[in-house]
Amino acid sequence: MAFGDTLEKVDRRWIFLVVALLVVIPLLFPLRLPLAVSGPARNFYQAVEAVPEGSIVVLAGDFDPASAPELMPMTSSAVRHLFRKNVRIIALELWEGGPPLVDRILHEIGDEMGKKYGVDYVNLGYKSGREAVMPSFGNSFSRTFPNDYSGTPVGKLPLMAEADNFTKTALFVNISAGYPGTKEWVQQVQGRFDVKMVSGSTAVQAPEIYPYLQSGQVLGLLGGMAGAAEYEKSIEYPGPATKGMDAQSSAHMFIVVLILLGNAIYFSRRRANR
Amino acid sequence: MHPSMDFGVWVAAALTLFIFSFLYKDNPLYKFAEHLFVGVSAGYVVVQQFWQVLWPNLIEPATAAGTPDRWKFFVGGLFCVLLFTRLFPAIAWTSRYTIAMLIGTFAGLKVTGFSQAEVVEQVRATMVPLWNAADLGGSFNNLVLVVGVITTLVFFFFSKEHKGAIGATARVGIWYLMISFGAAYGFTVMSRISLLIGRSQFLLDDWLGIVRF
Amino acid sequence: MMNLLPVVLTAIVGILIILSFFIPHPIVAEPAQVLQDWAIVIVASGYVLGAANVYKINGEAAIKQQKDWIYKWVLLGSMTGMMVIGFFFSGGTQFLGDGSPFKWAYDYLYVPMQATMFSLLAFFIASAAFRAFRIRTVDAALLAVAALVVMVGRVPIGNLMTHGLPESIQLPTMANWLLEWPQNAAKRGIAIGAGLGVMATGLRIILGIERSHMREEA
Amino acid sequence: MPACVTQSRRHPSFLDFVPSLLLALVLVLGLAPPPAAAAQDSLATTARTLEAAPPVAAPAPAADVVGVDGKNDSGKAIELSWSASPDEKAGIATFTAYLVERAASTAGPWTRVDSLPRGTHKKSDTVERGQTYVYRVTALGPGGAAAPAVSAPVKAVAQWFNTGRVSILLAMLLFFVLVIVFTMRAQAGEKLFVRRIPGIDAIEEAIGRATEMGRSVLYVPGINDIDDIQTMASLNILESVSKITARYETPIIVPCNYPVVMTLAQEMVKNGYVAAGRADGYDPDSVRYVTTEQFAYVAAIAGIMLRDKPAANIYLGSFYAESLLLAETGFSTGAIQIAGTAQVAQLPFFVVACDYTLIGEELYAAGAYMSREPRLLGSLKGSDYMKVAIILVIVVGCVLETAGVTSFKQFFASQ
Repeated sequence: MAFGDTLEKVDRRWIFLVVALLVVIPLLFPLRLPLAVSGPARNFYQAVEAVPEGSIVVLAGDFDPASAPELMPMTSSAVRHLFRKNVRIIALELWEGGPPLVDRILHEIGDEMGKKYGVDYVNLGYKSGREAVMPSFGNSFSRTFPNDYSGTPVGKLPLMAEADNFTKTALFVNISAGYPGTKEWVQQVQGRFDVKMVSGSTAVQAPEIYPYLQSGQVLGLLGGMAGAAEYEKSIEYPGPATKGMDAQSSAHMFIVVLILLGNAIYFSRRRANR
Repeated sequence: MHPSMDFGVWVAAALTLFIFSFLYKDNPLYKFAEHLFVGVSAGYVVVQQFWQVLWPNLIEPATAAGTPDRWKFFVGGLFCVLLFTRLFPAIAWTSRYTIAMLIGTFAGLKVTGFSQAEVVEQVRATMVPLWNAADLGGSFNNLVLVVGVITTLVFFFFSKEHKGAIGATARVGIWYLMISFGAAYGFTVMSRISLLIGRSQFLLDDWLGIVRF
Repeated sequence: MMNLLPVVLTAIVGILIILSFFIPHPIVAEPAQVLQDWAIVIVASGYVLGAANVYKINGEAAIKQQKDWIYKWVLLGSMTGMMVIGFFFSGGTQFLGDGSPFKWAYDYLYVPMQATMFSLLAFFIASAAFRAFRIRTVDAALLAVAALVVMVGRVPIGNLMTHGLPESIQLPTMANWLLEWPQNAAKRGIAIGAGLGVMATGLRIILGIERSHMREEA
Repeated sequence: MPACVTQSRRHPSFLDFVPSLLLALVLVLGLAPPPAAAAQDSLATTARTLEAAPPVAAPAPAADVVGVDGKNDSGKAIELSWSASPDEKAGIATFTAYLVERAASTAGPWTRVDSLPRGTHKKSDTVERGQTYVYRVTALGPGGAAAPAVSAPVKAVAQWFNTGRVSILLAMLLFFVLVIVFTMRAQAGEKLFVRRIPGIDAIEEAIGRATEMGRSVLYVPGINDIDDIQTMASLNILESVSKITARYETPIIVPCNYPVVMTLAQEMVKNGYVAAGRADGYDPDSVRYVTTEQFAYVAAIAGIMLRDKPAANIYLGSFYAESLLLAETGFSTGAIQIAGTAQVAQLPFFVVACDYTLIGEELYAAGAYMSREPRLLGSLKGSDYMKVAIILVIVVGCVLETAGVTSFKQFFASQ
């Protein structure tokens, strides 16, 4: 078992190096492996697709840079999808680290698609208070967010005159990295105000959202970067998530190999000891 | 290759590499970046809370003359001020009123939120038809769901020893739990790898300009 | 008395918030709304208080020249710097506008460092997969199988590997089935249990028999 | 606009309808906020036909406009419904949309509420509480407006109970009663049974092995402050664990990442030593404050593992991403590892690398079981009986659903 021993005692920095290479090389030389769209992602797409043209959608981007690679592509795709359908967006953020990320997406895609701030979209910015913000926001958007992201009173934004609560909106899109996020929105707002809701979650959080899918509390789910790539495919606008899928595949395969190899060594050692 | 001409991008790239250097071993560059990060984020949060929360939701309405029900903002402000007495041990006890109010608010919100979304709604959604001759696949899936929910609940039942029928049921519950942990493991791996992909995309695209993402 | 009043306050506030869920009438709903308005600004103040504590703890370490004291100065300096530019040199409520120095610090300091810190976990998870993932029991074997199916089945390579097979035994189909039915069932069981746990804790807090949160700093 | 002119000539009370006619004009020109996709399409088609086609008649009017106070709200909504204009059916070109207006009385003035496409016969309107409104619905078409249908006066009032939440209220009350009853029984000294938890049983065995090997025991109480109930559960267990280490005379190391947690942990360990009759064996330095920084805390614990090589590592409490780092390092030193957390996302890493894992609620149960605190036991027992009730409800619900009876499940639907 000399080989196994050597392998087992290998400095873990070698593993680190291989991980780095397996991520970087596919990014440099993409294979463009074929992607299949899963049920929950298809449902997400269809829920957005079903929003009537001209209506208003609330988008809560509850994340920060730590999960940006997973959640920014989803946010971009959702904004693009909604703008394409001439749906107007009211955005808000409950994580202190992320508001500028969401704001950048809104303005970049808004400018690209000829949308006007205050009329076609509004970014209400950040509020602390976690669960306390949610029902409060559901009761009155303007009471909870008297000013927008850059301090403009919401009374001066024409879009905000059209909707002050969820009865005037067609869908609630939540992009969520954890607490507070999709779970809390479901608990505090979805049932209480009878809101149609979809969720884009980090992969870590995604398994916990499945019970809400089957129950209909959440209509669709994008899980992690793979979910983001599936959505990019659905709206036919491939972006960074799609381009990351080869690297994701190779790194996953490496971890599978590591688990199997680690156990092969372990079991052969156990047999030898017997 | 078109390396970035933006000074900020070079700073960001350098800090990224400083932090990655921890993988080789702990070193002063990593320590520097770690502490810089804690400092920057602590400072960032204070400014953020002030301009986006305290200013529009407390200070502005409390100081503007025409605000309806201004007393509400004064009382709210008083609760905030009381919180800061925690910095001064002699009067720190007054912060208890603020904490008491906050805890009461959150306890109330969580009780109703969880009872609706996590208990009643989940129980309702588990009541599914178990036999439909026209849709055997769907019936089987429903059965898998119902058995899983019930056996998992039995596993988390603490008033009887796990022996006999209860033990066997709880055993099935553990299998379900293990499958769900396996799925969680797979998804966690996915998340972590994605974060590294994001950083690699930054280094290769924004900084070095080797490929465009 | 000093100890009883806050407990009574918690009880009144908690009950009012619960009642507002069932009673839409403004006599209950409006005070509950005011409490939530206050909670928002109190939580914000909590963040500021937390920053004051960061000053206190790291300031002591820096002044007394404890271990790594030089880095503590880096921490204190960068924190102060952020606050100074955020409060005075970035246009007030426009502090996150394009071109403000505060936004620059956000884009080129905060974002890359936070993102990189968390991306380190990609490496650690790989190392742990090799060195600390042992299939010693049936339970662990089930966990491993589900993990492998999901890891391969949720990315394009799983799609490629089983492309030619009938759809029902392709890896993505299997991974999605696992997620949507058995793992979902277990998660729901956990959610119901956790939901009861939170409700019980909430009840104890409102009844005043759970008071661990009332302790002050040592 | 020839259509409007025709309309005005034929209609006797033209002046009444100037506002709606203007609106129709605006609608046809496409200047109004888009009502909805379908309406826009039909309007566009109408506009096109108008240019060529001869004037058409106004649509037949809508009828039976009924406004009712919105249910279960604070008096802010009126639910409006009406029956369709006979001309609404597809294929009849005279209809384009419904115009909904409201006023304080039939005398006006009328303000526009919304305009709705064909197929929509209801509208929820946000209003002032306690004020009386009348509504009118006018069918619009290229040939002009039909006679409006007017509702009876209606007023929105606040309700005292949200009837959509009865099932939640019942579930909550049942559960609260169970918890309170069991808490009282526990307080009265009744011995409430809690099942064995394998991970907890294994702790003594692990400490025994550490004693044989002459090594220490490492106890990590999680990385959250005491406001997390998991930390409290862990500290309760720590007291019992330190009782055992005191008996075996084996050193215990408790690294903490919050000052308050450290103070409490010291108290707990001391209590354990006193209870074991070995107060002299208690070493205050065994409980240490390390740092609140997540990764620095983990690095410090990993250092302890590699240097002191404890023979048993116990991780109980709340853990985040550091779980896998702890479990991996501990695994590599060959220690017996016992872990427990209610952070579901971290459990997989503990399950694969540790000898025993307390899953979710098992951590709370262990805390209640070991401390025998009535408040914890009461909640645990209350939850247990609630689970039995839930299982019964699910079984009954499934049987009825299978038999095609849906009213039982319906009862649990909430809003």
